[in-house]
Formats: sequence, structure tokens, C-alpha cells
Amino acid sequence: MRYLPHTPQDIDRMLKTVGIGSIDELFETIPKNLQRTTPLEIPPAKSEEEVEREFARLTGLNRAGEFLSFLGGGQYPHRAPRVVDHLLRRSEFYTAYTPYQPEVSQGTLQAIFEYQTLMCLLLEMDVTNASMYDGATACAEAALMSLRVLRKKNKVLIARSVHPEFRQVTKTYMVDQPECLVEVGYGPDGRLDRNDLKAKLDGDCACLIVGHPNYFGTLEDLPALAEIVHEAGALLVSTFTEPLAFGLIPGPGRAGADIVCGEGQSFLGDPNFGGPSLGIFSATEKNVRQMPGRLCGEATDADGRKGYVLTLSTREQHIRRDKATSNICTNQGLMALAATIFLSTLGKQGVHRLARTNLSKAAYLKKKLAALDGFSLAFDAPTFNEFVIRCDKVTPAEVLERLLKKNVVAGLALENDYPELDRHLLVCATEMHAKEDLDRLADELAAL
Amino acid sequence: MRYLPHTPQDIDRMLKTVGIGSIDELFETIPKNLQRTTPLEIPPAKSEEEVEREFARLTGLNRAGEFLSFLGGGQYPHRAPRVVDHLLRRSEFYTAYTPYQPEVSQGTLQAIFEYQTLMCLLLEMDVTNASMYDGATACAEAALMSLRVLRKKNKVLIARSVHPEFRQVTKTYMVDQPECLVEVGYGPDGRLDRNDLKAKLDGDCACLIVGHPNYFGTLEDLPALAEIVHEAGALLVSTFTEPLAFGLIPGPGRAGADIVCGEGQSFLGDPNFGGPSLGIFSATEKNVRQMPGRLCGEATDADGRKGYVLTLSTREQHIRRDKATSNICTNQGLMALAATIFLSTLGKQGVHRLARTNLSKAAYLKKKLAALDGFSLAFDAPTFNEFVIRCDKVTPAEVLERLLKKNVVAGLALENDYPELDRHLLVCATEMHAKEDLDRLADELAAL
Amino acid sequence: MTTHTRTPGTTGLMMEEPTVFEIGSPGRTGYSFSALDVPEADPVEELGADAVREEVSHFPEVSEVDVMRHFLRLSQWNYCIDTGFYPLGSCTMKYNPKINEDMARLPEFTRTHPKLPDELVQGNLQLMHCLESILAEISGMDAVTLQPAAGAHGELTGLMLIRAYHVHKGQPRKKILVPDSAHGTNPASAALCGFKTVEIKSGPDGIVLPETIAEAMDEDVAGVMMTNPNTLGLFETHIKEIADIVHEKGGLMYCDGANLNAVLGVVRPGDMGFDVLHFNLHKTFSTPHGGGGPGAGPVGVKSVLEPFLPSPVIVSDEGKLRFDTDRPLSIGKVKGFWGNFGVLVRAYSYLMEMGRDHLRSIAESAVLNANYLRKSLDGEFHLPYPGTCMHEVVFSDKTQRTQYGVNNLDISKRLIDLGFHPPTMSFPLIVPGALMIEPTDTESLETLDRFVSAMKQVAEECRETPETLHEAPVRPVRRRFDEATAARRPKLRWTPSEEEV
Amino acid sequence: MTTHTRTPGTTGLMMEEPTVFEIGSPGRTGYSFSALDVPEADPVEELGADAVREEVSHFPEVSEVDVMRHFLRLSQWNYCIDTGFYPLGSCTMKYNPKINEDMARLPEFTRTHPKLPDELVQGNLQLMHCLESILAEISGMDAVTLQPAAGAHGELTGLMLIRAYHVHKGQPRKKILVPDSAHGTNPASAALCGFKTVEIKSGPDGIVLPETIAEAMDEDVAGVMMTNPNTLGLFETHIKEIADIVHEKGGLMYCDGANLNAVLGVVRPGDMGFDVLHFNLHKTFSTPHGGGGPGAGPVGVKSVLEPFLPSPVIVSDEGKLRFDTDRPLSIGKVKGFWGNFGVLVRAYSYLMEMGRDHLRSIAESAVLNANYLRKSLDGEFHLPYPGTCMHEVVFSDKTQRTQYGVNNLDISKRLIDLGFHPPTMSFPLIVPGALMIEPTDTESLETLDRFVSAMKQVAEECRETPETLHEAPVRPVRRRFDEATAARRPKLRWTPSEEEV
Ligand SMILES: Cc1ncc(COP(=O)(O)O)c(C=O)c1O
Ligand SMILES: Cc1ncc(COP(=O)(O)O)c(C=O)c1O
Repeated sequence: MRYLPHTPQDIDRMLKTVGIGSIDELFETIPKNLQRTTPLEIPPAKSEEEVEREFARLTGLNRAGEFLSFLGGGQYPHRAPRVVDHLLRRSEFYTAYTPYQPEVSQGTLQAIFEYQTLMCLLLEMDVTNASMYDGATACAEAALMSLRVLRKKNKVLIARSVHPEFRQVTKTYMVDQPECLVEVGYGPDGRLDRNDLKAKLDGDCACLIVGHPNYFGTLEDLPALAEIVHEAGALLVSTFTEPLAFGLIPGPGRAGADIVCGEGQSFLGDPNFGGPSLGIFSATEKNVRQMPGRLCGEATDADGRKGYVLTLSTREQHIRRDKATSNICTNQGLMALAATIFLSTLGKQGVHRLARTNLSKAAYLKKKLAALDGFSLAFDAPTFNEFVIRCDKVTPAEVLERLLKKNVVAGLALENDYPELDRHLLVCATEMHAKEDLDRLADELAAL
Repeated sequence: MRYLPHTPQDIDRMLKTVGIGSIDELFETIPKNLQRTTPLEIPPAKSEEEVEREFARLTGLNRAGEFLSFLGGGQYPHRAPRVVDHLLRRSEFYTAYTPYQPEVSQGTLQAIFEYQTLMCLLLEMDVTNASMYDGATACAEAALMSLRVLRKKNKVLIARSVHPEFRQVTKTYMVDQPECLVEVGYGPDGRLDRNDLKAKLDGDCACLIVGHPNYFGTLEDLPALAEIVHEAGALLVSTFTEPLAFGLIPGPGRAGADIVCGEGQSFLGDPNFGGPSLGIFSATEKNVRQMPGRLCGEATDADGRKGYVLTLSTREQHIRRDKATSNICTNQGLMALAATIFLSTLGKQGVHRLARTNLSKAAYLKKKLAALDGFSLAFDAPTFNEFVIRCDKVTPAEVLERLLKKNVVAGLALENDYPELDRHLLVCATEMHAKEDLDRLADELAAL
Repeated sequence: MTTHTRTPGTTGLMMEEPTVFEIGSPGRTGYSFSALDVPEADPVEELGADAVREEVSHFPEVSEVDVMRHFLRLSQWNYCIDTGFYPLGSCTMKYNPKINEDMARLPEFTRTHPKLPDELVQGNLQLMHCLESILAEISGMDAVTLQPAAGAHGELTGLMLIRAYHVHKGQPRKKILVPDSAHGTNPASAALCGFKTVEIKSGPDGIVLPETIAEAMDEDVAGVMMTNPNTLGLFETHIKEIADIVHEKGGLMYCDGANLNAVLGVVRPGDMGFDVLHFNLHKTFSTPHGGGGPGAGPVGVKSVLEPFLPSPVIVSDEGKLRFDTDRPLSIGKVKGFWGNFGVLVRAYSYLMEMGRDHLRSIAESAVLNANYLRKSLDGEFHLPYPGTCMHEVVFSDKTQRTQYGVNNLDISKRLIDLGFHPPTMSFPLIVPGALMIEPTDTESLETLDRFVSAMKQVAEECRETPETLHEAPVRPVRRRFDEATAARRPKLRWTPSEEEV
Repeated sequence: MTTHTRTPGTTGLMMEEPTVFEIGSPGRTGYSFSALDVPEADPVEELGADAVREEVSHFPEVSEVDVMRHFLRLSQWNYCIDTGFYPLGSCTMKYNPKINEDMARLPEFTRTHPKLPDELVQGNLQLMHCLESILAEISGMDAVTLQPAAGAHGELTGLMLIRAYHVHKGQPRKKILVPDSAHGTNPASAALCGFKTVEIKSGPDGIVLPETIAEAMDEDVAGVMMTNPNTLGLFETHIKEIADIVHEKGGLMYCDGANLNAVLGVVRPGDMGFDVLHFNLHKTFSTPHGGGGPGAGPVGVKSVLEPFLPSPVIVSDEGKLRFDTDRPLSIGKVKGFWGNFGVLVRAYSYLMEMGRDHLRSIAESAVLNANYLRKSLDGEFHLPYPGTCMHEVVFSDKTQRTQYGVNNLDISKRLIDLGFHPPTMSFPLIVPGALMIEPTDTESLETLDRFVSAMKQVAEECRETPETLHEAPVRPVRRRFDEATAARRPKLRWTPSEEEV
């Protein structure tokens, strides 16, 4: 076995040193009656070539490559420049552990420091941690953090227009008090319903969680929400699934958001069937000690040289155990690195231009679809690179099914997550869609 | 342009330093009437994404992937373990130049040293150079080296059973004396015709070049040939296209070959449409100073530490200019590295087992095909992983054409290179062919 | 922009490198755009003037060349498995096979959107489904969820299942028993799940005694969370007895599977009495740690817990696989979408190559290696629990600390100078000055021998020249950091210097 | 097997590493075999007892882990473009775009056997055909062969064409004129092609004067081989006049295109009067040097030479491309199969991305960079030819050598300590103590400024502490080697130590 180095002679020598006669003696502390006597019933060992064949079989079962897709809804079609993967393939990055030993981990640490900075700049926030598992768990941790920051409060308001998976996971995480998670509706423009907010926002509320852009692709009026929420003594948590929007729109920090978190897959490129992705988590300086997750900070070494270390770890499980701000240990380090490389490559000009390209593509498609007979726009507030259309004549299920036959995945039906939106499709367009792709969707819908 | 770093401000600053007002002034030494005034007529610039699309278009025109192929004849289907490419992708290897500065090139140099050693061990020779362009040019250089070693002689004998491209390139290289390249025929067993050899081997012959295994896949009786050739005061040059054979058969050095050279593609894996491949070139210690190409040797540094340098460079063009042993400068360094990694991975056991696997696959196929009605073996001397069959009923052209319709490339018709073998097909089987592939060829041929 | 002010080369091969914000030139970019083929939208018109920002200030402005060099130089400051021995205890830093990386990059996988219709992603579903079965068989569990993203996430998920189980039975319970040798995530996960952690003392031999559990066990204990082999590298010999005690009282048994490498093919947690466990695919199943993730922490359960598994689960309908969300008792989702799929692909690739033939050899090699180190270093360093160990061995700095004033941190830092990654020091807490060494299955005898020599050299230096150890490391790009100051005045992001603002 | 005897870590991050023959353990392997599915052949039976060897003695016995670490550690001892500035004159060490690497690895390319029927490899043929046209357009030539594997190979091919041309005309010629500034491969290629090289003196300004050519030109001169811009980095201003003189006497003009980077889109060799040239795709067109190849050295010709091109050529028959071998006047093949295809793919990828829009910018950037260095270092180092240069600038060590006893080798070695790759020193021979600096188009102003500082520091050190330079380098993994002894007693392969034999 090419990964297991010991030859029979090696084993003999080692057994002699250990002072035993056989490998089995090593397992003597395991009660005999628990030990297996037969091999496990799993497939037999394969050679490298056979492994490749098995994967050729599996990938052959996937047919997505033949389809033109307009799926967004939390994961967006973007492509990372090739240089990203070339760098991720550096053994020094991907085969290292969490940088516990800073003297031999300066590469990882400086990259995290750069990642933290990039996110702070993009989101206009003070502090960003080294990453969370994904946007949904980041959102859940934001709810919990809000409850820690405002320890006397016990309620979390969450907009119904926040990504359904964010809401579900947050609910799961609020294991102790699921009833304390209260939904706030949306208005006819697709934005948060302020009346509903005002009705629910009381002195027990630790925070309001909104999406910006929200699940319908719509931008919220963040400054207004911040004012309302802060007035009530609560925190504003602004989540996102499409951070590329912040290449064009102000970071939520500018409006006064206290926690900004969400999904960073757009900065990784391929969606990878939903993971590994990147949980981005930013907060204000003042609440840094209540943040979950690892933080990298600047430090000085014994020779007076600048460098980086993991810091403020008294918040963390390995020190604080059951008093830690979170249980997270392994995070999504390599994905944070990927985002750092991607964003560095894009740079100041690129991030703006790419965001604007997305806006242009989606605006073009939106206009085309809105003009179609039998389809209309569901909401009228501004959107970034996705939007909701209403299927006035044919049901969304039928639209999807009939277009699937034409090798088009037209979008995401909202009914599952929003029973009230039973005629609605979420449609996304990015820089990956050529004009002819957009025209094709419009034509196929027109032809229904 | 993402690879061109200068911003307009950078350019201004630089022009100022240079003391000129515009870029165009930089080209003032070029006569105006020679300068182009219009852009070149080549395709417009593409983005990375568009480049990918262009390549998708091109690879889409290749249909080889759908075919089962039995082509050998100088390039063999093998696959390199994945670890090889992972290491070749290390920037430190592939974006370095020839190791002129040993202090910052020890990686490349030690790898060359290891490559030279591996080849010496495999071929049982004293010295191997850092690589030649490919097998064919290595063969040509061997002819020229023989003429340098035996300066009074002017004739080169070459077996007709040596790879046709080796022979053609050798002829091209013997630009001054094409008539001095004399062919020696083969006998009914597929080996060199010793009578023809004896007839042509005179005092003017600097060397005899044979293939072992030769182009028909046949093993020569090297010890006997060495005796005959040495007796006549000439050198024996043993070429090869399938060095994997030497995992199982003795290195030509054991039989007394003076120069051993050939094609190393089998140690790279994929044939890559014939290049870049690897020219392997080995000689005896005594003739080292007549060798072409670079050599890496052990050396001691100022602190007394062992290391490696390019050495014996007084043979080379950058020192000797028109008196150099060859004009070669850039060679196939990265391919030599790939072979070094591949062979290290295979190791002593692996190279033997892989060679034996090839022998077994080819022997199985040979037996099956020989038993078919309408087909027979052309030669009866032992073969390694390819052999020649005679199509007794249907012409090779028709065999190939009809099997092509079944998505099978049955082999290589020999008539082009050997008009006398107008009913003959060269067929190859390696570890890449599953038993069912071999059976399929036999079945398809039987069904003709 | 500032430039490289420090020595530009430290060895002529490794460079000092400023942050990405301090290199480049205004207006430079490393990205290539296709021409826009639709009318360019006016952001102000589309979004409103307030909703458009000028620019992302201070974002990098670099070429692809700058990017490549910057991150390549950073990479060269890292130690990694592919550089050398990485005996970081509890982390199972084994070799990450290269084919796994390639398989995980197959575009038919990476380009799949998680919300594609099931029929278009049968390959993904089949891979996940097979992986679930294999993990179930290896662990002796009945069902597996692949959703959790890491070990701690798996713990949280598993504890939620336990919680839901008791709630569903109408008897919510409040406490989780956790041995004092446990990893920090165990109590942290329990707390996050709303449980009160009760710490259990390990016995004199480093393992938990049934009587200790029996004493602590009551009707308010939801479960016991144990690591087996435990973090001292010892097998919990009484595990079955303990499980019986716990089950008797209606509690459930949770297994932190971080140390599964030690027992692959030898004994299954499911057969020891555990009801739920998490796997660390990034430990046992060779997926890379990525400098801090991504990992994957699947959770396996006995059938009693199956109804509570996170939604959705993969089910087979006449040969077609699909995600089933109709799971009324499910704890809900613990992560967006389906899990760290790319990590699952790597683990599947590893399992395909290992297969039933080699699985037990992994454990054998890992345990043999640990015991070889144990025996070879016994006498040089204090062994608090001297018996046969499993996949790791925990020494302590007791001799060196008390006799020469040298502690485990000093020893670790000196190992860096000698070309090795240090062992784990932060736990187990019951061994003061711990040096927790896990050699893993992929390390050769030659490597172990070199490590033994280095450790012996360090032991010798403790006796002869202890100051060498206080000063270590002296060789890498940076020496020891002043971490106290860094934490007191945290600087958690780059900020532009005065003149740039 | 011996083990690592030297210090195992030099910086805690880079390791000492023995040869692959000195690591591992007998019986170990790094390769995984599928089970044999046909009867195992008996080698002795198949081949005869004499034709079977026992084993390949002393071949490595290592695991995949050993292999990965071994070569990774070796790689860390190399300086490369991706590490930093590599101003090796005449070698055009520009950035190697990453997408090119990926495109060259597409399996539809790499898996194609060169002898497949043309109809199955239309993609390959089309790529080659398009590349030929683009190169022809860029150089102003009528036809291109992609067969040669490197620059020197292209030279040989080009000279063979010239030779064949004269032979075909019934007037074989014997001499080739080559300026004294030429690269060593030029005279070497001429000799290999059976020509006598006549060296031409460069004029006082570093360029060849028409009168010098006129003097040397006679009816036995087959051609003149020139590099333009030449190896001093100067444009041969009189090139057209020279070409006219040569053509007048029935000779042909050969262009060594190694320096084409300087004039892309600005001026074409075909328009200067050249009849044949070679390209270095591994210089001008960004394909990586691979630590010494593979390269590709396509040759472009005017139509008079087209009939002599190496066989086969690609032709189009009703939209279908095929290899045409019916070339009666061809010089024959110069290489097996069709050329270094994988290198051609990379160059094609580069050309697609650059396109007509950016081609000229490459030259502009390269020339601007060289002149910026020229001006910035003028005064610090002697400039034998002080005028405007093209893509490279050649300084000399004259000042330092005569005044401080420090030569170009010392200066180069000191640059290594400062984190830079040294310039070219081995030529041009007409500049004693040359420092030939080619910054290329992909280097930024910041990098150039850092290099300028380093060069100034070195100049200062020459004045103040010349011994620093004699001792340099002191920082990398090895210091200066005793190359004389190495050449006197060459050890060109590893050999087992006594006890192992
Ligand atoms: C024993 C043990 N349990 C749990 C964990 C947490 O795993 P993860 O880092 O994947 O969250 C670790 C990680 O080091 C561990 O060693
Ligand atoms: C001017 C010049 N001509 C020719 C060559 C030879 O090219 P190659 O190394 O590709 O054979 C070189 C290479 O350095 C060169 O600089």
C-alpha cells in the first residue's frame, strides 16, 4: 500500500523495540469480545487507476453539465481565476494544520490577516474572524452572539426574506429557545415589512436579522432599519448570500450594522454542490470579545519583527471549554485563502466591474422577462443579480419541468419555502451568462 | 492586461527616468520605414473565460477519447501516478531556468543527478546526460558522437528495424554525408540480419545502431551483436522506444553497448500527441567527453557541503561554440524530472512488476490474435509489449478502416515505412488495456 | 504604496513579503474581463444613489504576477505534512493522497449547484449515499448524516440528536458527562446545545472507571460524551460496562470519533455501546486540513436516533436517489445545503483506494508507530501513563521542568529548529506540560528514528544548555512572538498608514 | 539504507535531503497496481533466461509519501520566476500564465497518440495550424514549421533549409557569417549543419555595419545569422541594408528570434529582410522553462524556403486538416512526430489571451523596463553601449573589477543573497565581465526599483566591503561550489557506498 510505509522487516524491528511479538498484542487493551474477527463489509481496495474509473462512473451519472442554469438562491455561478487553484494546490497551504505554531505558520497567518482585512474593507466593518463553516451557521452564530452581547434579552427577530437555510439553521442552533426566534414579514416591494417589525420589536429583542441583498435578491433600506433597531436597543445583523454586491453597494457597516455575516461562495467560484464554502463573520470592535471563531492578529517576535498569531483565544473552546463563545475549532481556512486570492486578483477595479457586470446581466434579463406575456416581476425594490418573477399563467412547477426538457434550469420555485409565493420563481444571472443564454431563457419562456 | 503591470502613472514615471516623452521614442533605433503602423492580423484578445471556451471548442474536435487504441510504435499508453503532476506543478520546478546558478538551483540539480543515476541503473550504463529532445534526435546525436569517438571512420550502420522516425532524423542530421548512413536488414525472426550486417560492417564503420526492443517489438540478441561490432572496431549503439522493457530485460550496457539512447515517453505517462517527450542518452565513462548535452555532477561548496553543479561544460556550445559536441542548449528538463518522479514511485519492485504486466498483456493478446483465422504472427523472436501481425486475408488498410467504424484503432500499418510489410500491423498492449479490451480486439478481428 | 522595507531575502530563496495591501500600484488589476455583451446598467439608476459606493477603498491593486508571487512567498513560510513529520497529537496529520485532490476537482462535481434537480446530480447523490454506508459499516452505526462541516459541528449535531431523543420521549434531560481528558470542543458543544457539562475524573490509569460514571449517572443525564481511544491515547477498556450503566439509566453514549484512526477495522464504536459518534474525515480519512479547514464531521447513529437526523436525508426510490425532507422529527438543518461535499469526495476516494483490504493496516501502522515512539523515548521524557498506547502517546515535561526549568513550549519550539512540527501541548488538561505525539499511519520508520534522535538531542540540551531551549526557535522566518501584548492590544486588520488615509 | 546525516533542518522550513537512493526501505513501493486480469506471463519462457534480469539494482524503494516529500524539499531549494525577479539576459524569463498550464493538461490533448488517424485529432491539428498562421503573421513569414524542440533546434533546422536551398539550386555553399556577439548555439548549429562559421566583428556601437558584411560576403556564403535585437540589446539598425547586400550575393538571412519579445507588433523580421527565423516559444510566448526545457523552436520561412520545410506539414483539404508527407524537397524530419505539442498548446493559450490588442504592449513594457534599469543604474555600473536599448541592457563589471577587484560573478552571487536571480554572465563575449539584464514585460516598477536598490547596495559594497562579495552568497542552502574539481574528477551519478555493494 503506497501510503503505508512499513515493510515486514520494518515491522519486525519495531515490534522488537516495543517488546512484543505481534501486532495483535498492541490491541490487547481492547476487550477481545469487542474486537472484530472478520473484515468490514466495504468495497475491496482499488488501484489508483481503478479509483479513477470509479469516479468516471460517478461523474458520468451527473448530467448538470448539459444544462443552462439560472439557479442562484444562495450559491451563484462565478468562476475563480485559474491562479487561485494553482495557489491552493501548494502543499504548504493545503496540507498544514490550523496555525497553532506561528513561527512555522506565518504564511497561513498572514493570509488570514489579509482575509480579515479584505472583508472589513468590503463590508465596512471593524473586525472579521478567520471564517465560519458557511453563511447559514454564521447567521446562527450571529443570533447567539447578539444574545451574549445583550445578555438580558432573549428574542431574535429574523426577516422572513432571509435565506431559508439561514433561518432553518438558526432555528436549529437556538435549541434552547426556538420560540424566541420570531419572523418578520416582507412587504409588496420585497423588503422588510416595517410595520410588522415595529409590532414585534420590543425590549426583549436582542437583534433583528435581515438579508441584504435578501433572498429575493432585493436590497433592504439598511440605514432606516438600523435606526429603528438601534432605537429599540437591539443589534442589527445584516446577512448576505451574494457578497459580490458589496463591490457596488455600501458595506452594511456604513449603515450601522452591528454584525454582518453570510456566505462567501461567490469568492470561491464553483459552488461545489454547496460546500465547502465560506462563512464570513464581521462585527464591531466593541463586541469583539463576544465573537465566535478564530482571530488572527499582528504581533512582534523576539527579534522585534512583525508577524502574525492567533489571538484573543480566551474566547475559544480550547481555553474556555463550556464558557467559550462558540464550539468552532476547524473552520474553512482554505476557503478563506481562496477568497483572499480571488479578491486580490480582482482588486479594487475588478470587484467593482464584476459587480456591475452582474447588475447589468440581471437587469437585462429582468427587463426581458418582465416584458413577457404571462410573466411579471413580483417585487419592485431594486435587486442585484437575482430577482423573483411571477408566473401568471403556467405554474412554476410546470415552467421548470417543461424547460428542463429543453436543457434549461429556469430558476428556483419559491413555494417550498414560501407557500404564499406559489407562482414565483427566483432567477439569477451573473457574468457567467452570455447574452445569448439570457435571450434563450426569455425565448423558451415566451414559447411556453 | 493582467500580466502587464504598468499603469499609466507607472509609465509616466518611467519615461521621466529614461528621459523621453513617449514610448515610441524607445523604438527610435528601428528605422521608421520598417515599423508597422497597423496592428497585426491575429485574433483579438480574449479573457480567461473566453480562452477556456476556445479550448473547449478545440478539444471538442478531438474524438480520440471514444476509441479503444492499440497504437504503440514509439509512444505507449501508460499513465503516470497522480503524484507526478502534483510535483511538476511546483512553481519552483517548472518556472525555473536551466540551473546555471547552482546555489539557487540545488533542487533541479539534485533531481537531474538522480535522473542520470536512475537511467544508468536501468540501462546498466556508466553515464547519462541531463536529456535530449527526444528519442529520434538522441539517436541522431549517437550517430554523430560515434563519428567523433572514432574520428577516422565515416560510416554509420543502422538497422532497418530501428524506429523509422529515428532513422529519418538521423539521416537529416547527417546532412553532410547522408550516403554514409547505411541500412542493415532484418531476418525472418524480426531481428537484425547478421549476414547483411557482416556484409556491410567494414573498417569505415563507426557504429551499428540497433533497436532493442526494435520497432517490431522484438528483442535483439545484443551480446552477439556487440561481439561482432566490437570485433570490427566499431561502437554498438542500442536504441529503444520502450524503456519499460528494461524493468525485465538486462540493460544494454550489460551486453557491452557503447551508447544507449532512445525515447522516454513511457516514463511520463500520456503521449501528448508525441511531445514534449524525453530523449535519454547514456554512454560509457570512457567516451564521456564526446557526449552531447548537459551533465550534472557532484561538487563541494565553500562550506564543504555536498551539492550539485552542471559540469564538463567545455563540451558545450556556450563555451566551445562551433567546436561543441552538440548545439543543444534547452533540453527536456521537466520531462527528465517527471521520469525521475515516476520511476521513484514505481521503484525496484514496481518497475519489474509493471514491465511484467506489460509482457503478460501483450503475450495474452499475441496468443489470441495468432490463433485467429486470417491472421498470423509476422516474426517469431521474443517481443515485449508490441508485436507484428500479418493480415492474411483482409488488407491492413481495410482492417483499420472497418475497426475504426467500431471505435477501435487496431494498430499501425507498417506499409508506409516498410513497403515490403504491406500486410502487416504493429499492435501494442500495455497495463492500460483491460482483458476485455484485448478480447474485444480479437473478437472484432475475428468478425471481419 | 509602501515597498519592501525589511531585508528582501532571508535565504536567497525565501522572501520577506508585506501584506497584499502594501504592494501593487493604483489602477492595476489581475483579472481579465470579457467584453460586456448586454447594455451596461447604470448602478445609480438601478439601485438609487445611496445604494452605490464609490469604490472599495484600499482594496488591492495587483497583477496576476503580483498575486502569484505574493501567495507563493507566503506559502513558503509554512510547515506542512508534505514538508515533514507533523506529530500534532489528536489531529491525525497523515499524508493527504494526491489523487483525492484531483478527484475533488473534477468539474462534473465542482460545477454542480446544490439546488439542481436530483435527477441531474445522481453521481453526487450516489457518492454521498455510498459514503454514508461505508462510514456506517466502519463505525457499526445504522445511519449517517454527512451535513456537519467539522468535528465540533458533528459534536453539536450529535448532542442535538440526544437532546431531541429525550425531548421526544417527553423527558428532557439537562446534563452531559464529559471526562476531564476531553478535547475543549466537547464541553463547548454541550454548552452550545444547552446542556450542563459535568466533568468526570479519569481513573489512575488514565481511563474512566465504571464506578465514576455510575456515581454521576442519574435521570437528568442525557448522555455521556467519551473519546475512545481517549486523548491520552488509551483505549477505554471499560467502555461496554460504562455504556450498560448509562443505558440502564436511560442515557445515551456519544463517541468523539477524532481518534478513530487507532481502531479502524479492529473494533467499532457501535459495538462498544455508543449510540452516536462523529467522524473527522479530515483526520481519519486523509482529507487535508487546509491550514484550518474545511473539514467534514459526519455523524453516525444507532437506529433509535435516526428519526432525528438533520434534514434532508438521501433515500433511494427504485434506484433513483433523492433528498428527502419529509422528516417530522428531524432536529432541522445544521448547515446550508448538504455538507462539505468537496471534502466528502476526497474521503470517498481514500476509502475506495484503501478498501476492506487495508483499513485495518491503517490502525496497525498508527498504533505501532505510537508505541515505537513511546518505547524509544521512555526514560528521556516522563510518561504519565506508561502502558501500551493506541495511536498517540502523551509525554510530559515533568523531568525537564522540575530539573532544568525547561517546559513543553520550549521543547516544542526547539523541535522547530530541528525540522519537526511540535506535538500538541494545549491538552489533555490532566497532563500538565503535555507533549501529545501522534505519528499517524503514514510515517516511516526512518522518519520516526530521526524524530527520536531529535527528541533525544533536545533532552540532552535540556541538561546541558537549557538556554538554547528558552531561545528557540532561532532558525525559521520568525522567532517566538509576544502573544500577551498581541492579545492586550489586538490589531486584527491592516490599516492604511497616516499619509494614505 | 543510510539516513539523513546532515542537519535535518536549515530554517525549520527547508530540509536537508539525501538522494532518493539513500532513503526508503527495501521492499517499499509508491505505486498501486490493479490485479492482473490475464494469465501472468513467465518472462523466462517468453523471452529466454538470458533476456531476463533479476532486478534493477539500487532502484529506489519508497512510498508515495517519501516521493512527495523528497521532491517537494528539493523544489524548495530552487529560485524561480514565481519566487521573484529573474533578469537572466537573453532568456526572457517572463511570467508563465497559469491558465496555459491548465489548458496544456486537458486530457483530450494529453491522451492523444501521435499516430492516431487525422480525423480523430482535428482539434490538435487546428490548434497547430492556427498557431502556424499567427506566428507567420507576427514574424512576417510565409510558412512555419512547429517541429523543432528548442531554439538551438530551430537554428539547426533553419540552417538546414538554407543549405538545402543552395544545394537545390545546384550551388552548395560552405560558409555562414555570424557576428561576434552571437549566442553560442549559433556557431554550434552552423557547425552541426556542416557549415564553416565566419565571425563578423560588431561595429563600435555594438551593431553590425553593412560594410563589414559586404567585405565578408562572397559566393560561398550560404547565409548570415543574426540576432535582432542583438544580444547587446541593440537593434541592428542597418539590417535592411545588410539583407540587401546578402541577397545580392545570393545568400540568405537567418534571424535568431530569441529576442523577438522586444519588437512584437513593432517590426517584423520578415519585413527587415530575413528569410528564415526561429521562435523561442519558451521565451517570447511565455511557456515555462521547466528548469531546462521542454521548449519549442518553430521556424518561419519566406516562400522560397517553404518546399524544404521538415516533413510533414499540415494542409487543409476541404476544411479537414491532415499531415502531408508528400514533400519531395523536404530536408526530412528533425524530430520524432510533430513537435513539442504540449508547449505549443501553452503558447497558443498565451496568444489567444494577448491577441492583437496586447501584443505590442508586451514589447513596449519589455523595452521600457530595460531602459528604466539602464538609466537607473547608469553611473553605478559601466555601460559599454550606452544608447537606448531594447529588451535588455548589458552592463559590465569594468569599474568594479579594475578598481575594487570584484568581478561579475561576485556581483551576481551577492544578488542571490539579496533575493534576486543573477543576470547572464556567459555572453555576449564582446563584453568582458558582462552583466546582461533582461527584465521582461511582466515585471512591475516596484520590482525594478527594488532591484535597482539592490544593485546600488552591491555597488556600494564593492567600494566599501569587497570581501562581502567574494564570499557571497552566504544565505542560500549552498554557497559557491568548487566547479574546477567537479569537472576534473566528475561524479555524474550516485553510487552505493562500500557496504551496500
Ligand atoms: C479529540 C478531538 N475532538 C474534537 C475535535 C474538533 O474537531 P474539529 O476541529 O474538526 O472541529 C478535535 C480537533 O482537534 C479533537 O482532537
Ligand atoms: C540569443 C539566443 N539564441 C539561441 C538560444 C538557444 O535557445 P534554446 O535554449 O531554446 O535552444 C538562446 C538561449 O538562451 C539565446 O539566448
